[in-house]
Amino acid sequence: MTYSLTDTLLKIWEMSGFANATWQQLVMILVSFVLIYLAVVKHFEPLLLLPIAFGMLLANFPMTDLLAGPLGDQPGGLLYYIYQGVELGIYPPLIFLGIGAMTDFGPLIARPSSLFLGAAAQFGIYIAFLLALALGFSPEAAASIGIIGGADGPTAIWLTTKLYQDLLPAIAIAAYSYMALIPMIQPPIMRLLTTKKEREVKMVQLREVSKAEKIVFPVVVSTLCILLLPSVAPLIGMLMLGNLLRESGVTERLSKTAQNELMNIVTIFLGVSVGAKAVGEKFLQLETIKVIILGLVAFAFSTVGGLLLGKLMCWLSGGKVNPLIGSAGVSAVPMAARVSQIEGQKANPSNFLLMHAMGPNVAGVIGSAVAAGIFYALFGG
Amino acid sequence: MTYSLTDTLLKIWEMSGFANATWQQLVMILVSFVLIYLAVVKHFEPLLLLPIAFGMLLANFPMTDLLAGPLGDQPGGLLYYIYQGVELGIYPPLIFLGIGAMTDFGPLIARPSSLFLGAAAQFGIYIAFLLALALGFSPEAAASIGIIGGADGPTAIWLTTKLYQDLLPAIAIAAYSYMALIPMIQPPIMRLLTTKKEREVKMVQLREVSKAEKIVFPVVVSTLCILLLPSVAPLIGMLMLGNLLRESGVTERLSKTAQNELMNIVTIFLGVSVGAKAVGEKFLQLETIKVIILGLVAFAFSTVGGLLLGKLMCWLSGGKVNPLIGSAGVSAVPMAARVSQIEGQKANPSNFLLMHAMGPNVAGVIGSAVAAGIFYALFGG
Amino acid sequence: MTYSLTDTLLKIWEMSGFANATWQQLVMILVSFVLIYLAVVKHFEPLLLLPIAFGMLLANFPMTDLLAGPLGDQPGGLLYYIYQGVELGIYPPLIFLGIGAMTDFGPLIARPSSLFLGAAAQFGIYIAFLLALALGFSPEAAASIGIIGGADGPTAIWLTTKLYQDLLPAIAIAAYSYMALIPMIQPPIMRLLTTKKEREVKMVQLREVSKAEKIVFPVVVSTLCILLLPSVAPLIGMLMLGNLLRESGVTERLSKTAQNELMNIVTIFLGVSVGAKAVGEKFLQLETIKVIILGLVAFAFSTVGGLLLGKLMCWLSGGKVNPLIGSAGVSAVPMAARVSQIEGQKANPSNFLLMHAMGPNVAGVIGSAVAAGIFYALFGG
Amino acid sequence: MTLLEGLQVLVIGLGTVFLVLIALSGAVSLESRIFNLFVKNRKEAPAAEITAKQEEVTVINASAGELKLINVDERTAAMIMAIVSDESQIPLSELKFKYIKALD
Amino acid sequence: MTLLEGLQVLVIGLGTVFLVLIALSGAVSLESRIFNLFVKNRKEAPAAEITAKQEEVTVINASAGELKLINVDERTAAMIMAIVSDESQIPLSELKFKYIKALD
Amino acid sequence: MTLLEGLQVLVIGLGTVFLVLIALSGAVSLESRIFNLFVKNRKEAPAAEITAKQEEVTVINASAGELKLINVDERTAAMIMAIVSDESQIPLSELKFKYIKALD
Ligand code: NA
Ligand code: NA
Ligand code: NA
Repeated sequence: MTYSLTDTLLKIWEMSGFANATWQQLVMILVSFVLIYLAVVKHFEPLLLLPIAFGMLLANFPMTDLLAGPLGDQPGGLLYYIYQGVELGIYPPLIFLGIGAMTDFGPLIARPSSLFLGAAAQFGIYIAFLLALALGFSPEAAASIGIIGGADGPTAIWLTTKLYQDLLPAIAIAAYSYMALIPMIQPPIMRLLTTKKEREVKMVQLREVSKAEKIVFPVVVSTLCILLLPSVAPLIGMLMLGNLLRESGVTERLSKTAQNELMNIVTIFLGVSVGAKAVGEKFLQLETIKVIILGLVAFAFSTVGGLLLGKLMCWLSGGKVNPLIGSAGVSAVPMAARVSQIEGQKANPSNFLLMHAMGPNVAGVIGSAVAAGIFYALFGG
Repeated sequence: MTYSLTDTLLKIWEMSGFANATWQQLVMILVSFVLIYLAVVKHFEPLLLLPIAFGMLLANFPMTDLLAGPLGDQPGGLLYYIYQGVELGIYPPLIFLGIGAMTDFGPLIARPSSLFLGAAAQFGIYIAFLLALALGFSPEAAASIGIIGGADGPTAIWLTTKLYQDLLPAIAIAAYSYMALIPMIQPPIMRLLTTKKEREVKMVQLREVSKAEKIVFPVVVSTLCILLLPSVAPLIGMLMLGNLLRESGVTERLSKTAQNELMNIVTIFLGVSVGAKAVGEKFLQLETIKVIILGLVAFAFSTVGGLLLGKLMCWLSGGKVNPLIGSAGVSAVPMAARVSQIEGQKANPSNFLLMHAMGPNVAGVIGSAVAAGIFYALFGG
Repeated sequence: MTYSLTDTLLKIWEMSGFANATWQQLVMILVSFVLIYLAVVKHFEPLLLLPIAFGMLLANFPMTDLLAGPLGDQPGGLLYYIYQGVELGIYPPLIFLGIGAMTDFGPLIARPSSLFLGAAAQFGIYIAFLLALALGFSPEAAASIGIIGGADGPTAIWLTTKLYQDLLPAIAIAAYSYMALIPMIQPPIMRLLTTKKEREVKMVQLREVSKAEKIVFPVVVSTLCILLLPSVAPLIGMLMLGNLLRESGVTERLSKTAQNELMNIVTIFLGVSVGAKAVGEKFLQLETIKVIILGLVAFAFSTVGGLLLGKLMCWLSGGKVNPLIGSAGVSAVPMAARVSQIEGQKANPSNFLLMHAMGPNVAGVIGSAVAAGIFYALFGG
Repeated sequence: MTLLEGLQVLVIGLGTVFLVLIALSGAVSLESRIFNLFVKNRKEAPAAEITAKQEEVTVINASAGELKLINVDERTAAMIMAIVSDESQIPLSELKFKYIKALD
Repeated sequence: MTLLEGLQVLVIGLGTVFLVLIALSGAVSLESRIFNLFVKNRKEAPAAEITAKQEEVTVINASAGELKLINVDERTAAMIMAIVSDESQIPLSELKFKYIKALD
Repeated sequence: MTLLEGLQVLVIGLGTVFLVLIALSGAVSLESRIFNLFVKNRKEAPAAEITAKQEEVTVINASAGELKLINVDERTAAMIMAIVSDESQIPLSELKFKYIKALD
């Protein structure tokens, strides 16, 4: 090996990103800049989109070997190891553990019929699935695309990892972006599908929920859901464990760590490594555009599903249910519930729907986890 | 593959827990409910019993594959991965790191003879070991059962993982349950073995311990213990590292993380995955009943051991040592020390034994770790 | 197997550390005591030196198997698993994530010429490299030794793990010790190389840096650095991700976890496992002494490099730059900047160089990461 | 997979989601009803509880207290209790400490 | 393993636990005694320290304080100092803040 | 590797470090200049700020004292010193801060 000046400089240049960048990588770097902009300036779910965008940036610099697996004696790249938590399906359930520890299911317990809305608002999942099939995607890919309509990042990531990893970054980015865009996506649909009179409906106050009910709730939900649909165990199980740690009142320190430090650590790792899968050659495909469009369709039809059942419940209850709370069933907690609140108040300034929308809202988390479990049972393994 | 309605519904039903549950699984689900009840309502060491109970619940839902190892391309189940930290012996030492960072060994340093009581109160370990042998258990199983008498969860889990994993959940549950039951197990034995006069003994105040002594203590203990008994290194080493981080005064941020977030994360993982080992077919055996009974025997005889040496020290010191502090030597920090306090005060309302009992109490942690190290040296590897 | 009393006691003795200690192990235990003393009493970078020293202590107790890899069914030792994060190059980038989240690059952005000083102060790296070559070290070892002059612990550990693991503990200890000794190493050199008049130079106040500039900065730095030098991606990438999480203002919870709990956990693991590599037979070599001497040379010449360019900048700017800020370019944040401040004030009591020295100081972190990347590109893989 | 099959997946999938969530809804309602029964039975419960409380107090009087230590180590707590007892000239057996909590 | 062997394990095991913990007890006692020696040699040390303290105090008097901020950010601390100074009509140069600590 | 080759590594290595950091310096300057363009368009806001800054400058220039900053960034520290000085009407040259320390 000779270390002549020119040779070495040449070697360094030849191994630099400038000499090796493909156009796809350069485009992806620009895309990551746009995502960073959206996360930081437009506040698009920054907690996940910022790490995703940065992961995408890192993964598209040429020659870094960040994603390379181990080779003989040589260990793998940093993002290869961090990605293992995604690959092995570990991070999304841990995020759900934190979400469970952060979620108050009280409004849902006070009005169990919220769960119907949380079911109806999964409608978009299946519409998008069908359209994806029609566009030529495989069933596995179509299911992964459809799950965007669940409006739940960890669920979407979990299912896609199991069924069709190639689409992981596109689906994750679409899911989180549309969650951030809920305040723009939902209101037009809400106004289109409901009458002013419906939107003006005031709902009776929710009853008080006892501590005991809240403690038993996670046990009941996990038992019933997982018995009915075993494939849903990692998601619902961890969600409900987190909720039990929260509500039991005797494990506060575990609950706090689950919803703060553990969740933050996992969020950083999950975001960066999901973003890192958005390597140029795979991401810059027509498929990605399709995914992004189908994702929007999924969100829209999930909103529609929730609203339509809301209208039905309004009618059946003799006008006691405001259909606007139906759209909150898509989950996207708590954004979608806030949208219901805002639209309700626009129709009737003294209307206060937030608490009523929180029921369907948290039901939607369970709903999309169940939908993911069904897809996994049908197409996984 | 056809997706006819009835076929698919049938498939979903056939794969559901309802169609596949064994009676053992159903019993275990009920057992887990009981444990959740004990943890939440009866406050049985909820920080660990609640995760254990929930892990047991999850693991006994049929068809979830949560514990399945990786198979070819297919990654393993969530609890399989989380369990690795138990399997590889990583979690218990990390818990000890946190315990070390939380423990003030001052009372032990002020009265080093506390260590004798911490030794005597391991008596039950060996009695239970002997009885287990007599009941036909292998030496490895008997040692794992005996260590319940150490009244130290992480130590018991660590040793059992090394010697006889089949008994892990039974032993862990017994250890934590009896630790919670210390206020019921110990007082009758204490009153039986001591005279009222002995229980009335007031002890002279402990001397002040300097900061320097506290800093040197973990170094001395780890050096001496690990040189004498190398197998004890992971437990004593981490316990003392945690204590050094605490007492050094220059690594406060590390000490805080060790005793809070790191410990909480590990506690959740440890609990859930230990509980997950309680799969019906293995747990619902006569052996489990035996373990639970032997565990109680172990606790009782450890209490006896500590009390008897306490009485001896009372006699030798001419009545300066209250034998009630002996029972605190079982560890179960700080529950056992509080029991000594309460019993002492019942005999003599102006008696304040808490600080005096803390010495044997923390000595008991070292004592049972040493006992575990001896068992591992004899039967491990 | 017979369990006769004498046989078993003999067995325990034969397996004890007392019966098996080599002189090297005993010496290393003493060395670890000295390091603990330096960390606790002399405050030598205790956050890392204390875990390193304790790891060294643990690893040199005989017969513990703490570092043993898995063998057949038998899992490996605790420190073997904790060490994987070093072996696979995971911990140092995570530490950099935390450092990035803690670092304010404002002073560097306000005066980009600080970066020149951050480059010049890597001079010692190459001097030490050259001397190490002259002393017969291989290029890989020489590069690892040289990087001590970068005055950055994680960078040094990262590069050494990639190039020449045998020297890891010596290099890590030297790096952290000399960082703690910066207030003793630098001042004599500073006074030797600068005139009183130079040291008296007051610098104009730095301009205000906008939030937007601070947000764009990590993106710019990572893009440019990693495109130029892909091998630097794990270090610079994570450093800049941490900084982006900090400055973006929308991911505060991630930034806080990155700089606190995550960093503390990794620091404990990194310290203990790096220290654990200091096993007697390997550490007690002439090479270690050489490393320690060369490390001092590296620090000294890095200081010289920074100061000389500082003098040049002083001269070129017509006396507007105080050359004392050059020595801060070695990094060792924020110690070296404080030394600049103190020396400046000794020369002129109204001189306030701290903010001006922070620019080169943080530039030095980037500078040594780049130097490490170059070494890795030349000798790695 | 044909579109027809896809449609079946839609029907089955959404149907199952509804089934599961309706089942859940039933279970939660049932749970609430059961708890409400208990609450009704315990209409006097508060009263009973108060009695229990008083008994507890008595017990505490005889035993110097069921003491919750929150973020306080026992040494400090013991010291505090001793000091308070000493300062107030009340024997420890007659002092009730509900909890000792560190502000930190 | 026969019960007799088990009994031997009991004797050896408990014996070793005692041996190790008695050794520890000795070591800890020794450690304490060594430290006590130091302390005795330093009987004047406290005095010296006090002198040092007083000098420090003087310095502090002239310099508005050695300030420890515990769980307080600097902005808040500055505000507190300013407020206290203002409220008390004592110039900051004559105020001594030992530490400012957040109760949370 | 011969020493001559080593010398080449020195030249190349240090040269590349300089190249990369000079490039960075250019990029950061460029970035700042672009942002300044934006800022100029938004003129009035900075004006007030600059005034404040200048006071700070004066104050700091007059300041003395050896200051330890522990977990505090220097900018914040400078601000605190300025605020305290300003609020208390004591020139910084007469205020001595021993250290400013943030615990988290
Ligand atoms: Na949903
Ligand atoms: Na014990
Ligand atoms: Na450096």
